[in-house]
Amino acid sequence: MIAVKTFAQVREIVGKSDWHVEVSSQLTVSELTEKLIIQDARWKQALAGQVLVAVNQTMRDLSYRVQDNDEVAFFPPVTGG
Amino acid sequence: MIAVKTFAQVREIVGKSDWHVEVSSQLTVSELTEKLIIQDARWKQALAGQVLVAVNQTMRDLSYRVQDNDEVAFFPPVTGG
Amino acid sequence: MLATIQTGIFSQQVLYDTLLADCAQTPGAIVTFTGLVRDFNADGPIEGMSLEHYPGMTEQALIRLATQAINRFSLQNAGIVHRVGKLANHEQIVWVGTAASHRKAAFDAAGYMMDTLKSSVPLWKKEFQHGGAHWVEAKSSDAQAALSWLDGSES
Amino acid sequence: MLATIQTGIFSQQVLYDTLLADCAQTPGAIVTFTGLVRDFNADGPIEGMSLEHYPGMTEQALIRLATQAINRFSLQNAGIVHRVGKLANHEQIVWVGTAASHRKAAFDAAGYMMDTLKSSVPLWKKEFQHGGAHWVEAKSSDAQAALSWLDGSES
Repeated sequence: MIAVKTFAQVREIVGKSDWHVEVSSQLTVSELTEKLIIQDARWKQALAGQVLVAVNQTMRDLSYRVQDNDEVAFFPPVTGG
Repeated sequence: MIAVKTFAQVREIVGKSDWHVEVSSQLTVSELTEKLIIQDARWKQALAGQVLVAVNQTMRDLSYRVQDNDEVAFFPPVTGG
Repeated sequence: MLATIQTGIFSQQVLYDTLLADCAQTPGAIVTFTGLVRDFNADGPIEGMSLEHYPGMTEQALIRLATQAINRFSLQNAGIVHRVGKLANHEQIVWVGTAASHRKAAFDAAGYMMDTLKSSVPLWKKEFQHGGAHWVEAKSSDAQAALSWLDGSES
Repeated sequence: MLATIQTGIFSQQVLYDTLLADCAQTPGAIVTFTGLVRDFNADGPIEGMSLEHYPGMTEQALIRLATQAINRFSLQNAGIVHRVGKLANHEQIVWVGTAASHRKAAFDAAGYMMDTLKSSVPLWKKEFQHGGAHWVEAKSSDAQAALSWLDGSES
């Protein structure tokens, strides 16, 4: 199972911060997002803008391969400071 | 009368901070230093290194003309901060 | 090294003293930066903001940022404190402090930490305005490439 | 605007609060620089220093420096405090603070004030070392040309 977290605008669009995706084998972040959109169509809108991806709290891109027990986070460009 | 002030190395070489020079007419800073050297030979050594001049607390050069009641200060390059 | 996410206010004096106390040698130069909530933006007055973070990842990013600043600028110490949660107008948001032998390193490192923080640490600002709320837009999407930098690939 | 020569120690918190209190609007960025007496120089350990100034001229130079920094960098406020007299190792020597809308102006102005102070304000350091004392050499005689700058010919 992959734990999916969302922050800021992404969280507000999909409606909650924590999601879970069952996986039977490795898949790319891009393939993971397809599964999320099937779970809830709001993910399509949430991922339409510029969204960054962290896997196990390290920044990755859409081609990165995630596996069982990974934590994958989606969030917008940062605005702290 | 011109009031002459000295600071830091200049003061230590000439031995005191406050000097006075009687003047009958305008004279340049350069001419003023000649009068100081006549008063006390230590002024020759004090003025041998890099020395800055302020007249009435404004930076001036050796050709600046001073007059009665001016305050003229001699001091080394600054090292604050 | 000091790297903290907190909801409460912070004291200038306490942070300065903490930065200095952790220096092995007496530094010659200490620079601090403090960011405050301004009471307006380009669209008019605002009524405070809230800040969201990614618990765990944000703290790690601050630790990496302070550590990398110490190494890159040969600092004697560096600190960063960022608040999250609801902040009223005029409140302190962030504090960065650097201690170095010479002033150039202290200034450069503090500027670098703020630049990197703004482009690379998972934090998101929401402003309250005109009775509603909106997320602050990131300044430049290019700068976000720097996010990967904090993952340790460069160190 | 805050520009002071003093013999006594200063408080980081009091200076920060004073800088902020004099801002007409809330600034977004506050930068402070603090210089400390280090306990060594190129020739080994030192046992403190003393600082001499030109009463009247030095205070005026600090006022001009803070005023010109405010104008040049569009600051909301600037402050500078410099100590004179005998200072022990590790003691604070100088504090500069700047308050601006944005961080770049605050950083640039603080760096500028320190650069200009070091080349242009009548202050002289003497270090105590090896049982004796010596005047600190100025870094660059060229930089001393900047002294004239504070006389108001450029403003």
